[in-house]
Amino acid sequence: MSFLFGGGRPQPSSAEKIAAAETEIEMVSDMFNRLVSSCTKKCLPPTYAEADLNKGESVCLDRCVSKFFDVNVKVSEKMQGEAGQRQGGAAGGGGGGMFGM
Amino acid sequence: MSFLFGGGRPQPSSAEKIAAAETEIEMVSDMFNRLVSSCTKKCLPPTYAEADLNKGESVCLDRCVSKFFDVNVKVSEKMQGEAGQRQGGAAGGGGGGMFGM
Amino acid sequence: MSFLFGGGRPQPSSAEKIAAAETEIEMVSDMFNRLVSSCTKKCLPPTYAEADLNKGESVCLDRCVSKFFDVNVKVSEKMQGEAGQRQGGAAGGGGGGMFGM
Amino acid sequence: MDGLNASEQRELAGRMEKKQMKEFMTMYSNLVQRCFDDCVTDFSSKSLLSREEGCVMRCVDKFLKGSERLGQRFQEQNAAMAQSGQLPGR
Amino acid sequence: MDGLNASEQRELAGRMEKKQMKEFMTMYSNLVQRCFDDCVTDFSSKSLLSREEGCVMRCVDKFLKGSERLGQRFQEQNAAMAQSGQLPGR
Amino acid sequence: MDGLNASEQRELAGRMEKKQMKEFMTMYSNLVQRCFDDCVTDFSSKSLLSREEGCVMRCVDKFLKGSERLGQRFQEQNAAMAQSGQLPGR
Repeated sequence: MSFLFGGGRPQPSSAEKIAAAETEIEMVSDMFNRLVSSCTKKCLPPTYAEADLNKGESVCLDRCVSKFFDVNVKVSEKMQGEAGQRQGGAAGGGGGGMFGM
Repeated sequence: MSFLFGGGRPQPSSAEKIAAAETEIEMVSDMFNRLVSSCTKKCLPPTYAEADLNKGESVCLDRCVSKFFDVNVKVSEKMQGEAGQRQGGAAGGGGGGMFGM
Repeated sequence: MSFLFGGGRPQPSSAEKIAAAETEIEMVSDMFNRLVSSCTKKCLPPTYAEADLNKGESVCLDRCVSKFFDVNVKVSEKMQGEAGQRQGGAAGGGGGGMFGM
Repeated sequence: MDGLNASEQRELAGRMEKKQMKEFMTMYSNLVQRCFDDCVTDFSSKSLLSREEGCVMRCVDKFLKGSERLGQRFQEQNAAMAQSGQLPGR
Repeated sequence: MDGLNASEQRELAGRMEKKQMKEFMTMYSNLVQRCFDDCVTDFSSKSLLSREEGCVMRCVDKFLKGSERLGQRFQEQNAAMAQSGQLPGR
Repeated sequence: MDGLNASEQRELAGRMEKKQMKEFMTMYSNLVQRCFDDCVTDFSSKSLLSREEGCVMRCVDKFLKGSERLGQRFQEQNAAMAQSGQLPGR
């Protein structure tokens, strides 16, 4: 998820670097928790007839991770694109509103 | 949401004032996040046939904010009323139990 | 929930003891919040025809707490058993994956 | 918590006060969201309908009473479990 | 917040910056999870189907526009409530 | 994370330890709540029915195995993405 922290600031201090690494780890960890929540809901039926993952469930989980990453990339690209567009001048109709809170 | 912090304490220190302001901002921010979650679920159907908000969705969102505030006010008044009643002596049957944890 | 903090470390410092107590309180508080969320969903129908808890709802809430604790104990025993097994050598097929994050 | 001396307990109590404030806030927000979600379903008007308002009031009452009851049972069970030593603590 | 002097406001602003970063992260993660949950339902393939991708793009757009609109209304209401003094503040 | 020197990495590791403890707690609580919600639906008795207990045990097993599998895939994908440089990192 490190792509979210666009670069360019000169020479961060120790405290800043540690804080940035901490934020990155929190972000990855939060994403993983959400992925677990979403993918177990989508792939593991809540009846729990057996303790083991069966073939179908295992394959579903693998694909779920793959698609979750795809969505993450798409959303990230879209938001960076819009941020760029806005900085460039032609502020699009949507977006941004929630960050100004 | 500042109405939740009933006044009357004399001369808070700098640290206390900053902490109170911080708590208030967190509270407002938490409320906004919940409002976004509830109102988008109530007003935006999960099919996403089009990227723009249509007229019906926009109006629904506006009314949703208005009703969310109404509920907030009602709940706040009710809880302040009960807190007052309890202090006054005639402790009502319910409430309070969850705060003593 | 103190059973989760298996003992054996020698002479913790003041700061460590306070941190451990803090963690324990947070854990109990988190558990209680989840119990409230689950049990009110299972026992209080969302129509709110009356303001008071009726007999059926009250009994349901009492049993819900009891069963929630039972599940907590079962899950805790199971995970301690597996942790022991793994340390003992014969690492079972599952578990553990989520803690290495 | 019983392994702490008086000064440690004071330190802990100080930290807990802030957390309790936050805990209360979370409970309050949960209550607002829960009763809003369950009671407000009509967006053909801008203001609360009287039946929605009635539902919200009963919802708050019922939820507070339910939480209080759950809190009592929770503490009883917690105390019983600690005493029985069924699950070895520290 | 208006009871703070300049130095206190600076201190608060510093703390808020970190929180805003976190707030943004939470919003971003919510967006990813929400659009994933609503749009991706087929696990017979490893990659996003084009209809799923289209759905995700529209979902992001709609959700951002919705959040922006909600943010505007929220601030208006908040300001109106503070002014009217309907609920006594500090 | 690779921009940190040894002392910075130690500092970070210390902070991470506390977070990992919390992370584990959250996972544990999620597991309890999830399996409770899915398996316990009968409140005509005070104690767990044997079918509910069986369901809880299988639920825990399945959920842990599922989380482990998800964790492996997640790390693989994360590593692949960092390497490919598809998305410019630091």
